[in-house]
Amino acid sequence: MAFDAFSRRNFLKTAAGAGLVATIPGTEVVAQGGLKILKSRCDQAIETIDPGWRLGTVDDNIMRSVWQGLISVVPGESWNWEKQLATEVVQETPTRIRFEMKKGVMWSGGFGEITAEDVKFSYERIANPDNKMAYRTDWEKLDRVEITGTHSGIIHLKAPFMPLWLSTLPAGSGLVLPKKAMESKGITKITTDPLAYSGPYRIKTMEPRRLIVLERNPDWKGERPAYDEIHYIVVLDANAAEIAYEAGELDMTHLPIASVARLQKKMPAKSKLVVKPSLAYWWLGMQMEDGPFKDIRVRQAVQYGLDVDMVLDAAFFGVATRSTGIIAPGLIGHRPKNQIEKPDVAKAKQLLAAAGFPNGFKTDIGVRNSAEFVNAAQAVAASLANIGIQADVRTFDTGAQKALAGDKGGKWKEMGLHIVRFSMQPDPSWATAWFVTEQIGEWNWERFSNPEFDKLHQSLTSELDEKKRDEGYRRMQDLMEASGAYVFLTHGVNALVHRDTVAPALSPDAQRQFWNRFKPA
Amino acid sequence: MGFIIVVLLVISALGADFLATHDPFRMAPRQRMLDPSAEHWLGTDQLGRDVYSRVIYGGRIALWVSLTAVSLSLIGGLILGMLAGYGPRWLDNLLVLVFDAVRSFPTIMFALAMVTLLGPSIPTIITVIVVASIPVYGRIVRIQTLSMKETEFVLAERALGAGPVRILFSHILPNVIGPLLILASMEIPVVITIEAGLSFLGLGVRPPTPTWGSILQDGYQYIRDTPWLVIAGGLPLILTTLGFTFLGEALRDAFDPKLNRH
Amino acid sequence: MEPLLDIRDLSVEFSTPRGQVKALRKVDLAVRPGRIVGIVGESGCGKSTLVSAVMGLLAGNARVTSGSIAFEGKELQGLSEEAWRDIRGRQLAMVFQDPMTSLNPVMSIATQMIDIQHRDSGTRADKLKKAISWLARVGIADPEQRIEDYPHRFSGGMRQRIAIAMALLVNPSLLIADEPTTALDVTLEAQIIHLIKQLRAEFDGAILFVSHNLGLIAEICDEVVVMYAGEVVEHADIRRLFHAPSHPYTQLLLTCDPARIESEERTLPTIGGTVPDLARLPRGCIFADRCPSVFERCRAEAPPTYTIADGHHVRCFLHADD
Amino acid sequence: MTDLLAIQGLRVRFRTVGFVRALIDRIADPYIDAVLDVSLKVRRGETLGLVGESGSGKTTLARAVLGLVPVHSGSINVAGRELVGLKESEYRAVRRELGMMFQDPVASLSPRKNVRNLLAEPFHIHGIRGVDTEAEARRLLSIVGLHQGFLTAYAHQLSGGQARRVGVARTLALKPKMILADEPTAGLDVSVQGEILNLMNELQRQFGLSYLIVTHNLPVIRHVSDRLAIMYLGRLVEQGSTRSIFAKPAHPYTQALLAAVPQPDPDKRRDQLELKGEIPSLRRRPPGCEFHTRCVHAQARCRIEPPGPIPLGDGREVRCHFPLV
Repeated sequence: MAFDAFSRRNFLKTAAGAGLVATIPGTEVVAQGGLKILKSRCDQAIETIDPGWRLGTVDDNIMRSVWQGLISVVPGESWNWEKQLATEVVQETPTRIRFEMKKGVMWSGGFGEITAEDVKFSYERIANPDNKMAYRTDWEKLDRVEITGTHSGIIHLKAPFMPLWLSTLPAGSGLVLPKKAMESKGITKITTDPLAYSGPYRIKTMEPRRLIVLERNPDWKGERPAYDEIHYIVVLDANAAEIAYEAGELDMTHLPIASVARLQKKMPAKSKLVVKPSLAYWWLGMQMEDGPFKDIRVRQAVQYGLDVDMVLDAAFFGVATRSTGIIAPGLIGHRPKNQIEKPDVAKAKQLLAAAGFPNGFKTDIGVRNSAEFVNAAQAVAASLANIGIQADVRTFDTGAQKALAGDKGGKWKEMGLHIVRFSMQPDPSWATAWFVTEQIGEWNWERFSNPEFDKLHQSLTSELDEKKRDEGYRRMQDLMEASGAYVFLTHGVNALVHRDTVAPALSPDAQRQFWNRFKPA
Repeated sequence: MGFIIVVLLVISALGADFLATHDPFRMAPRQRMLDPSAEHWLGTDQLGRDVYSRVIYGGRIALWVSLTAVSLSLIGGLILGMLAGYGPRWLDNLLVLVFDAVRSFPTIMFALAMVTLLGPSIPTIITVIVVASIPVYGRIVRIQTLSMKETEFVLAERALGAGPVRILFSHILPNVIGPLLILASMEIPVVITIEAGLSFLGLGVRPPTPTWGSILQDGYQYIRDTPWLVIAGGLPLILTTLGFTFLGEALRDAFDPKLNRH
Repeated sequence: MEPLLDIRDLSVEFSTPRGQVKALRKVDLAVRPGRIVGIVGESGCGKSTLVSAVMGLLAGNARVTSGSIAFEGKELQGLSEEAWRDIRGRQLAMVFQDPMTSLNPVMSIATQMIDIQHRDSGTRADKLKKAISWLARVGIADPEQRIEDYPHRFSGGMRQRIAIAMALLVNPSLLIADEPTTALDVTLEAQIIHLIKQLRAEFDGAILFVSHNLGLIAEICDEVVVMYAGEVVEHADIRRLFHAPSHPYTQLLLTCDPARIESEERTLPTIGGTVPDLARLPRGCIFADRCPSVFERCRAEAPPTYTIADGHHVRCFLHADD
Repeated sequence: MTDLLAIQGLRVRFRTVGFVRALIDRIADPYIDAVLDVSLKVRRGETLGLVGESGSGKTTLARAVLGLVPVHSGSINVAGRELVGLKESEYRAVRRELGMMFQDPVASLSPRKNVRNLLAEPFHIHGIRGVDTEAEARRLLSIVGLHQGFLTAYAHQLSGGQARRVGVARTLALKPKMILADEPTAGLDVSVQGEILNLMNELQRQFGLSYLIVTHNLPVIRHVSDRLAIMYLGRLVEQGSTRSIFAKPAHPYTQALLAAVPQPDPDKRRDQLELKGEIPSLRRRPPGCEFHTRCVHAQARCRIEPPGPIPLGDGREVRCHFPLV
């Protein structure tokens, strides 16, 4: 994957240059036989499209269609960004980013022009720790946004913050919200009504558990989208989605890994399969504060005892390869290899015996209630049975698992093992953020706490030297592995199938959809 | 017919260790989703496990869960129902209120709540089913007891000096137990289905323990890859339901005093 | 006069696990217009089966093996269900033992009484008026108001009055009253009997009055049919039956009735023995085993019906001429 | 002869609506009096007939004696022992001495027990050991005139008369001093009626039993009872010897009851109706004499003043301002 160009130098270069693509006027796509409609599958119900509270890619897809940011990720093979509301974004110093905005871009609904006020409002609300937003880390280094003119301003950082260019400004947390609309309606948290539009589409129908229909925003001045309407149809079940696709109810859908193997053998007619390495990461985690896994020898026994290849083969049908950490290949901080590369059952048994468990023990392995996870858990359980650890699979809804693992009252002790997948933005700090001490009781389910790790996480976000960042993040993953609490499994793949009459515009990991750039093929 | 199916089910459950051809837990990822063959009679699942062996072991779970749950709820329903029907008025009111409260809760919602609270496991399922079905039995027993309580023969027994325990166990119980056993045999497949349903939803017996519900769930998940999993998980469920329903009907005929009057 | 209901040689059998139960055997019964004919007999004598046969409501396991039932000169057997309904709703009406079972508990009296006239032309108001007038005639006070009530608002006696009103509403030519007072107290029974007698003046149809109570039969019937174990053993004018009973069973039945015993004797007369099993009939007379006057012939052959006076028929060899 | 059963001022009340319902509907008195101010006596070896229409409280009275319904006030004395206020457990001993025959002969036998078990049960209930229950069962059957083959029969296989006999046998098992019989001939054919009544008479002679027979069947009670007690709306309106009451009823209600019995003689048809209207609801007891709403002799006084029991001599008593004798 062409990711090598993704360096700081390139960023600065791009930032200084003009955002060419955005300014090219669009060629008209003539609607044939009425409206041109794109039907895509939405794999979960929409709960909120607030950038500070977004839950996943699906909300992200909608958000980026109804609003604009200063800059935005560009669909394609490599991680690049382009200017949207901005005419100029310049990193003048490591802590000072100056921006100029287009003039005359209006909010829908009579809320006036989009100004630097909106930018200030949108970024500072996420950064404000009092608001306790889920994505506050995206803006944790923000000092303030200084307004220097109606359409210009300066983003002041407390410290240099490299993820800004990769996972904050061009992503959801960089979107600009309608300040006036929100304030006039007294709304501090957006649910499913954008209040005012600035993006290429606006919401025609919003039935969060069934269907979201986007139609053209008549005020949109940019390139005219090829599709008149986007139907984002909620189909939770992957099988149902595949059937819907085959029946013509969907033009595209993401696929579970099991289907990739099958589709690779036999494609449906007039379809194309897209399989891209995912940025996400899967791992087997051990809760290291209580129970048998308190003993590092037990954790190491698992690290040695687990046959990861077998697990991957079973759960991912041989489609995914083993990962070396939590940072995917191509990103800064990717580790070339694991410390423990091959399973060693004898050593694992020896470690267990030394820890006082010559006959093994019983524990629970918690996973999300979906086929891939349950298969992985069963495979892990089968593999661990070889060293005498008897792991019962417990399945959860996503929320329930976090509630248990993050329980303040000590319920987390119930769970010894868990298999988790975290999604990822293209900056390494996005992966490490969840494993700092502060995250214990939140997302750090292993309850891993390492001062060096915490310090590195803090300092590396401000580190300008790319090489130092690279080394630092590798070190952090070494620390994780050395703690014994982690067995890195895979990054998985993102797969989707689409009609050959559609030319999709996707993020490099094929995760995000850029609907206004989709074209009929 | 029903009896034969039930007997076969019991035999297969008891003799699972001999009847199974493979270790139901043993994975062979490379051998995944094979069609039925001489080696794997019902093929293999997505993890390469032998489906036939899993179905056999699944029957054991199904039977164990359903028999335990049904007998516990039967006993509970019997005791509570007789208490409500024969005990003091306030106790009756209270128990009916509790019965109604429990019944007004959809079983699946109730199961979800309980599973969230206790975590998915066989005892949890049994608890859920028992709590959810005690009112079913309890209400029947209560109604029967209430109507029996006013019958002349109960009054006659009281007039002879019989105490409540004697009346309940010696006179009311024999009249209540018949319909109750019929109901119970009809409930067994319902319970098996609930267990399968919960397992299907991932709230039942924990993987990798084989149950028909989880086999069905796997089958559903990979129905586009192989139809055999759904057939293997669904067929025993259908047969068992049929078997117990027929058995229940046979029992009903046997218990019906109108049919064996002379 | 032509009989309104003419039953000839009627035999009915029930199929049961024990075999064929011969519930009715060679029953002859004629009801002439305007007459009240009583049917009396003990449990199991076939009263109910006979009534069911006349109403066309025999149970599924019953079969008519011989005979005919003619009503207004028309054979009832073999009628379509449609034709049966027409006859039941218009010419034949019935009052049952328990008025609660014959009234629909979830419909108001008005609805039920209007509904029963569905075959008549006329407006709803007319039908309601007719219903109210009938309620008044059977002695329901404030019929205009009470007609809107539901059955449970009435006492047992009132319900039976309503049931009678409903039966007579369609002006049937034959009313069958099947133990209409058994569920009632003696004072209410007297009232209902009184009512039936009163209504008789206005109602020109015939009544078939089924009862086990000889007192009631004596009270209102013109003639009586005595049944025993599925057979009509005696049929006579009311006075002849009570003053000159000619079948030994009738005689014993009358002797046993405590209401007829004037002496203060504590020991009451009884009829020894039990009713024969209708699935295993004896060869001879059905009453032979219990009969005090039994003789040889009775055990050898079944007696035919002898007519001993005008309208007085007895099935007993004691009256044989030969 | 001494009194075996003496009832004084007995009152039995039933709650008609629940507590909450009574509050909501503002029913000040949610009770009805099923039995009100009843005093009567049954002597040893005597038969008392308790006569009334349904709802008159006669069955309730019999059940109250057996402690099957709670007594509100008054006294029930059996062989010198006060029963009111006894605990359920203490009542069990009393029930050895008082047998009860219920209205429906078949339904009063436990349906899933055969006659052998039914007959042995009284001994088990009272924990009587050392009795050969099998022999007892056979003996009891022969007393009531049933052959031994019935030992294995179930209630539903018995005819009404046979079931009645088994019921009698059961009550006899514990050698009671008194039998309370609720409509002992209801539902039986005329011929069988006689057999049962004869049997009861015979047993009375043999064992010196007392009977309290509850019935609405006047022709029957005339032949079996020594004395009669007539109930109306829970109250005794008349009592006295059977012969004198049948000869000349003192209370208009008694008279009406007797007149209501149809005579099995076509020459004695009645054209007049003695008693009009229906028995009033217990919830709305008429003031004054409770019978005045239906009484052909009622006068102004009857509507206001409740009549007290007036002794007429020879043990006769009537509750009427204007007795007919």
